[in-house]
Amino acid sequence: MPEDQPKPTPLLDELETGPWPSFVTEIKRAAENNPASADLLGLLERSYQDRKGHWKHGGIVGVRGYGSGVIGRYNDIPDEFPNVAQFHTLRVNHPSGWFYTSDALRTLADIWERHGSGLTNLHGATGDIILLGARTDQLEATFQDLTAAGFDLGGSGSAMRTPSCCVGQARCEWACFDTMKFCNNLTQAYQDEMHRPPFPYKFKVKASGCPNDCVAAIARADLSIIGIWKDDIRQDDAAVAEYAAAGLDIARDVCARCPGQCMEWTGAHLTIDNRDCKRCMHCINVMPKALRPGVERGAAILIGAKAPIVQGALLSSVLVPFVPEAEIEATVRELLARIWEFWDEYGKNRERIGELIQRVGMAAFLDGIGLEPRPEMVAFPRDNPFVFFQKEDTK
Amino acid sequence: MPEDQPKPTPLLDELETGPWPSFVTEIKRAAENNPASADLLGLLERSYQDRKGHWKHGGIVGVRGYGSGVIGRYNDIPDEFPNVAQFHTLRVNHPSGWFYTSDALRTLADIWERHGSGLTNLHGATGDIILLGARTDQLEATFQDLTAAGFDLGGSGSAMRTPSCCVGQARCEWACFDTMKFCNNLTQAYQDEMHRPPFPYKFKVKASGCPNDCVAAIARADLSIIGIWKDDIRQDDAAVAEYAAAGLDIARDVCARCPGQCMEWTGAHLTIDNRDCKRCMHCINVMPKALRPGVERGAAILIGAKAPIVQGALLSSVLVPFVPEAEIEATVRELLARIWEFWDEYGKNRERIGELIQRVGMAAFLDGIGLEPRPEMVAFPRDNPFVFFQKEDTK
Amino acid sequence: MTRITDIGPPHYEKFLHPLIKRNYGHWLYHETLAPGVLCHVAESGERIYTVRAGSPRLLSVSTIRRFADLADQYSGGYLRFTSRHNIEFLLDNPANIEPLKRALNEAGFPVGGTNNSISNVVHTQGWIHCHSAATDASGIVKALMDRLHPHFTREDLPAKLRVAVACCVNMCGAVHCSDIAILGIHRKPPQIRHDTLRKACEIPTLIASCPTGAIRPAVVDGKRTVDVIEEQCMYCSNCFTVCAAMQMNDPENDGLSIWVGGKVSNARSEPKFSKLAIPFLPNNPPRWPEVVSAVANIVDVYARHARRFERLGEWTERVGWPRFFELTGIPFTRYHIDDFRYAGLSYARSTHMRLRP
Amino acid sequence: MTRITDIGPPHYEKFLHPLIKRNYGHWLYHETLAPGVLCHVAESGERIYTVRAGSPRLLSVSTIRRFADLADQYSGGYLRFTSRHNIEFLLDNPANIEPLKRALNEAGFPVGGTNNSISNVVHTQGWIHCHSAATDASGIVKALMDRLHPHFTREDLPAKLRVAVACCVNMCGAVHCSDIAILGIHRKPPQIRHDTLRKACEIPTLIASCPTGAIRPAVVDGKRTVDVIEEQCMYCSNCFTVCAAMQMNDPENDGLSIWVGGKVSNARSEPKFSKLAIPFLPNNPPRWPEVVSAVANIVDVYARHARRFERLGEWTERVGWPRFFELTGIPFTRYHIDDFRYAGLSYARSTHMRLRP
Ligand code: SRM
Ligand code: SRM
Ligand code: SRM
Ligand code: SRM
Ligand code: SF4
Ligand code: SF4
Ligand code: SF4
Ligand code: SF4
Ligand code: SF4
Ligand code: SF4
Ligand code: SF4
Ligand code: SF4
Repeated sequence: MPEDQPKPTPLLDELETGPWPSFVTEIKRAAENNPASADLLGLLERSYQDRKGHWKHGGIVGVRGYGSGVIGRYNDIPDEFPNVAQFHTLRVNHPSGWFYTSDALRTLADIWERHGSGLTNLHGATGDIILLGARTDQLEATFQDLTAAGFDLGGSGSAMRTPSCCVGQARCEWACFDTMKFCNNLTQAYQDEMHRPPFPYKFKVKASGCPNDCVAAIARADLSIIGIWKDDIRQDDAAVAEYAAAGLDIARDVCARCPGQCMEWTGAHLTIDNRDCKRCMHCINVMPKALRPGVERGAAILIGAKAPIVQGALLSSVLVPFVPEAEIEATVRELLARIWEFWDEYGKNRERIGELIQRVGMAAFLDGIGLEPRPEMVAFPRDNPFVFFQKEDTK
Repeated sequence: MPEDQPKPTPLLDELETGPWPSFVTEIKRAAENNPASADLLGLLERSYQDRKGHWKHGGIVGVRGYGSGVIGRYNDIPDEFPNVAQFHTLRVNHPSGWFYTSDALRTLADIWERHGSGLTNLHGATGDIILLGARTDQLEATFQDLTAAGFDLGGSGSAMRTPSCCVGQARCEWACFDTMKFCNNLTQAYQDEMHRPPFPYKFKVKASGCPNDCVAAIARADLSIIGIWKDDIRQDDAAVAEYAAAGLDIARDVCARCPGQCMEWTGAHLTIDNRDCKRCMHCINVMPKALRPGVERGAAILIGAKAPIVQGALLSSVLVPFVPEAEIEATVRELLARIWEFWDEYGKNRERIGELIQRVGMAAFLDGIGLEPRPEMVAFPRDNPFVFFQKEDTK
Repeated sequence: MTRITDIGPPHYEKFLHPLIKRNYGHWLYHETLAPGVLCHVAESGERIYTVRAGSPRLLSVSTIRRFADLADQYSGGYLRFTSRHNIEFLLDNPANIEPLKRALNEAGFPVGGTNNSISNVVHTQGWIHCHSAATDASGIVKALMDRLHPHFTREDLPAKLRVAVACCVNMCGAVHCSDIAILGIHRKPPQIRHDTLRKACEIPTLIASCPTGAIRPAVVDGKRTVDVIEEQCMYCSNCFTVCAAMQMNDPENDGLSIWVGGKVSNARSEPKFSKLAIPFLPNNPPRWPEVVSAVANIVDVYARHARRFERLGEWTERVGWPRFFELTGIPFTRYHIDDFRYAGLSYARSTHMRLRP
Repeated sequence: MTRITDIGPPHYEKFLHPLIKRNYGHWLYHETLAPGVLCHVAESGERIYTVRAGSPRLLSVSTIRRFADLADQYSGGYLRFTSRHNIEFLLDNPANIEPLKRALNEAGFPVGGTNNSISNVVHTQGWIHCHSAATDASGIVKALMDRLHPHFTREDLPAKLRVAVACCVNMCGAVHCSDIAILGIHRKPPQIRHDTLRKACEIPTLIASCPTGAIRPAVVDGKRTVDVIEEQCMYCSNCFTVCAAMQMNDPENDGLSIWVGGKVSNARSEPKFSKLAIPFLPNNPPRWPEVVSAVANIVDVYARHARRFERLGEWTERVGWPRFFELTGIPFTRYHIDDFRYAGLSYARSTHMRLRP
């Protein structure tokens, strides 16, 4: 229950001014009829005073039968802020593409008002609906209300994490495959791996419909599926001329920026040597009415991105240069099985797949999962002369 | 003494055919009146048959008072090839820029005919005159004849190695400093360091007059001195027009290849935004009559190149972005003193300076030699978030 | 009632606008009608209008309901969130665009974030929820966007500019590949709570957790515990992740570092990591003025100097990092020189230099 | 007679052509009169002519005397050698150019090597003199240049093409930064001569010499010696450098690898290391036909496909390495993927791909 007189929060109040929408206002709104949110406000004000956090390690809390989906959290001055003594978050799997109806949102709001702080993140950095702060005894009830409403928890811990995808074919002309269908199917296929952590560490999958990579798959997914096309860029000369007429400096702003160095603008006509095109999207981005990806579409599969802890950040690197649209899902599932088997066998505890590949070497990894080496997998061939030759290749 | 009947060398004879000048012919010429060269031919034929070398580790041989300049060499079948049982090479310091008169060459030829195999390398990969193969008892005599003729030995072992330089101002319009004078002065200044190995490992200095780097200083010198200019490229518009008239595609072959992206050719006039020029030399290389380096000349000093053994090859990296021409020699000598002191204190046995810098970190190295960090030293600032803060910067 | 499990998320089709369903996979091109307002044209000729608004991401249920109401009123109840936490209303009727924009602005949610703007700031939990946070995240975002929001509501930058905040080096979010990233950092080795360590943590696991081998066994007051070799500690907090007795928080020494020039897209150049611009700024709530003005300065310099369609990192690569430091006035220090695994590759291994500042 | 020491090399000024001395530091520009023939014009208007010829580098004193005679006859006795071991005669009289060229050609020394040609092959000792050699150097160079010499005497390539040979991974010469490098390699761990090891080598030094920690102490026939963990050996030969009992030579398994795309100059692109093209070719004296045709094939493909002023490595970077492997027909194998310190940075970390072969 809220105290009669809310504690003053002068530092946070300062953050209610200014043009950008204020998270402090959000907390206050929730605090109007939620004691946990009120205490959160107080605790946060304390952090602002002390310039340090007041949360402790979370213990293992969760819902029955699941090993993930809940992040436990306790504060370190529970006597002063008893209503956030337990303040666990639930990660609720978002619908692919983050589409909602107003009703769906209201359903979520109602459930969360009943059981938790009334505060959410829409969305977490992995993509989940974050229900921000509940007491231990509310977790199971929240979960049951959620599943009854058709929602389920996402991943946490050493599990398959909630896959995410860009808006794709739902509202983007460039999507080279159906990212949302892919994402949803994958999510459904790996419910067990998401809810009962089976891996050495977390595993994330993200899908972007084209190389613009609007879900940052290459930077933050262990498996990054990125749409791409194989044939020629579709070109509408009349529309090109329109852009030129409208003042676009095609030579400077398009051709000169083409990393494939394969475009030429005569002042009247644009030619693309598609063989040298790197499928970077730039020319298409600048002239969406005039240029479109080709029709032979599919995706590239890349592996291994992660944040820096502790061996340095990694970007995903090419594993399969091109899979036709129709085969993406089957290929990914087949690959995942082999990758996880390899990881299970050779991965150390808390070792992401990208780190494992760095440790054992890409070639050994490819052997392990049964893929042939391809030059598209490297930015350049090795420059170090210390080659470990295999016994079968020598006499 | 040569045997009456020279042993047949069918494999090597094969290499006397064809248009390229033959080293086998050279050995045979020497062998005409030199038993060592005759045995070298036989031993080499044996290597060609066996597909392996027949040289053993060299022991410590040399001339009195010097710890370097001679590479000891023995063969592993001395009974069969007694005249190359000892076959040591002398490394003779070449004159800067590899300039000779015919007389100087004859003097060297005479000395070497007297004392050695009559075979040479003009020149070794470090730049020395290589006198290829002498018996131990001839080393001192050769040395004395050489010094009497004004020549001296170069470096070997854990010593300052024979510095080398490009032809520079002797015959190149682009030389931004006097590489030959610099090289000669440096060589004279460090005779002791060259002849009596004082270091943890070898140390090489090479000087190129401009960024074309015609002695490959950046790839194979521990200290690489590379000429560069600070002000604007000198431009002769009439000569530019001549090149254009002669058919040079200035837009495609010059401007589009400019890494500074700072050139524009209107079809009639060339403009260079010199502020963005990376001093790469390309435009000057292509139009030597029209473009020349500026007049504010000097050199960049780079550090640390080496071959791959055993931690991987290194290219030199920027230590001092620009030293005016007049200060190059003094700056280099001052730097060398500090670098060698640091290396002496922290370097491990057989650790090149570049490896040491990698091991302790560039920042620690700069502290050690008393240089301020500058952004020109890095291709890009760090991307890893694990910064070791120094005590004095924290509370 | 049987307990329902493993049903996964609701199928997205249930939430798609009928116009989207009809034209799914058949979009032709798009146009920007105004900052924050996109129009996607389908092969059928149908058009869907998107109105995008900034969100604090941390939303109360009452604000969620407000969004739901707005959707009912203007977009047939259809809306979505973006990968950068903006909210998007999906309209089939262009007449609703202006009223919706007005309503959003009145409710305090600025419309914008499209094309060459600063979109929403990807950020993390900070002091709101995470035990690991070296700083807050939401507060920094609020203070920063109060200053930068004109770049959200106008498309006035050379290219997209993606800003991100992470409250510790775990870097939840794509902070390591952002045009500008603000990162919470520690600068002191852990303070060890010897009293609780024995009970709370396994010493061998703890020792193994340190990537630099800075932790070693020790005996304090006759009890087995650990100590930390200070010079070897890079403040990564990994020991704290496995053992709560390794306290990292330190109000004086915790703070922020600023990283620039990263990107994710493959457009033009390859994806890039962000590089260090400012090694340390103090943790100064509630408005982190040092951080805000440092970032605003970088944005200004970039806006003034970069060419069209040139992301921040593409600009710095073209003009060179020395120019970046010169133009922003940020001092270049020893901390900018990498000393990690790949350090050698970050040294300048050519004479490609712009020598006139 | 007192013993003379530490006098250093003769001063170069003694060897400079008077015309060069007069115009030292005052050159204006240069022109190419023909392949191998340069004309440098001084500010004074004076001209020095250079005639460059290929040399086998390994020279007998009689050939040296021959060069001296040619110099006396045509260039006032002035000549020099280049950093790639060519010989250059320095003429003040253009009338001597043709006679000198004829004389050189008659003597078997081809004139050329300038501009966009293949200049002389930088190489090392090989079986001529080095204990460390996995192959010969001079023989490969001779066989190769017999095939490639038209590219020496004509300037018919898109840009300079620098070829180098090193007979072992010590890589004497700038082999690691060559357009095409031929490298002698071992492919088997050292064979240990246990009988001589004890006498000849210090075991701790030997163990410490191995960069991968593959060498460990062992006892054979009751004597202290070492053994090698085969899987950990990368055949670097460093152990052999410190201990002759670690024999690396193996006629069946020693051989050549081919590396491409390196460069030294800062022209256009930054200096680059050479990258692996062919992991292994057999050691096949006297003419190494596999090596010669592999290199000739790469040169042909490069000559046909690169743009003007595009070095081999610049071309592969523009068109992509997959195209290189496709056009040359060289198979891409597991060995092409790096597994050393910086391996991760060589993986393709973008979707920039040319998908149609
Ligand atoms: C909630 C969330 C941040 C947010 O505010 O959105 C989050 C919060 C935490 N992350 Fe994260 N991570 C979140 C997305 C990410 C991302 C981004 C992504 O998934 O796209 C990353 C970078 C990508 C990656 O996985 O590498 C990320 C990289 C990490 C790491 C570093 C992992 C690594 O291998 O480098 C850790 C540390 C760890 O695992 O021990 C971590 C750990 C944590 C923990 C569990 C703290 C801890 O040390 O145990 C945080 C719990 C905070 C709390 O109290 O709620 N979090 N974390 C995001 C998950 C929400 C969701 O489910 O939608
Ligand atoms: C003679 C010469 C090759 C040639 O045919 O021209 C040569 C020959 C040898 N080099 Fe070298 N190096 C020669 C220039 C180089 C260069 C090129 C340069 O100096 O520009 C390099 C690459 C640059 C560098 O220094 O990194 C070079 C890198 C090595 C290395 C690897 C060093 C490293 O740190 O990576 C070794 C191995 C060692 O030092 O143990 C080595 C070792 C050797 C030894 C001494 C063999 C050994 O293991 O002890 C060779 C003696 C051969 C012999 O029997 O004569 N040599 N060596 C060159 C010296 C001639 C001269 O003085 O002019
Ligand atoms: C809605 C969203 C996808 C989603 O499923 O949620 C989206 C949607 C579009 N993106 Fe994106 N992108 C979205 C996140 C991203 C991200 C991810 C991120 O920022 O974390 C990236 C990678 C950013 C990076 O490189 O760091 C991204 C890189 C792009 C690019 C490449 C920009 C570049 O030049 O580097 C384009 C092309 C363009 O804008 O010209 C693009 C283009 C587009 C287009 C024009 C595609 C289309 O035809 O519909 C969409 C509207 C663009 C706009 O906002 O101006 N989108 N886009 C995301 C909106 C985020 C937001 O609220 O601001
Ligand atoms: C004579 C020599 C210097 C010396 O002191 O010995 C020299 C002399 C000249 N070089 Fe060089 N370079 C010489 C070795 C080099 C090297 C070193 C090497 O090959 O080991 C390089 C670096 C090669 C590399 O990048 O791998 C070198 C890279 C250049 C370049 C840049 C080429 C490029 O586009 O990358 C130029 C400019 C040009 O040719 O357009 C150049 C230009 C020149 C010019 C035109 C300079 C001038 O104005 O006089 C000279 C005649 C060029 C020619 O041969 O076509 N020189 N030049 C060397 C002749 C070697 C030989 O016999 O072939
Ligand atoms: S990643 Fe490509 S397909 Fe997906 S939303 Fe972005 S631009 Fe469209
Ligand atoms: S997609 Fe990129 S690489 Fe391809 S033509 Fe367009 S700009 Fe060039
Ligand atoms: S390095 Fe420069 S100055 Fe020296 S010879 Fe080559 S082009 Fe001329
Ligand atoms: S020297 Fe190089 S960078 Fe400078 S203008 Fe010429 S081509 Fe451009
Ligand atoms: S970045 Fe660090 S502090 Fe912030 S939410 Fe992630 S783990 Fe917690
Ligand atoms: S903070 Fe990181 S480096 Fe420091 S002791 Fe802990 S684990 Fe080791
Ligand atoms: S490359 Fe190796 S084998 Fe050849 S000379 Fe140098 S050290 Fe000897
Ligand atoms: S060859 Fe190299 S890796 Fe192999 S045992 Fe010897 S030192 Fe070690």
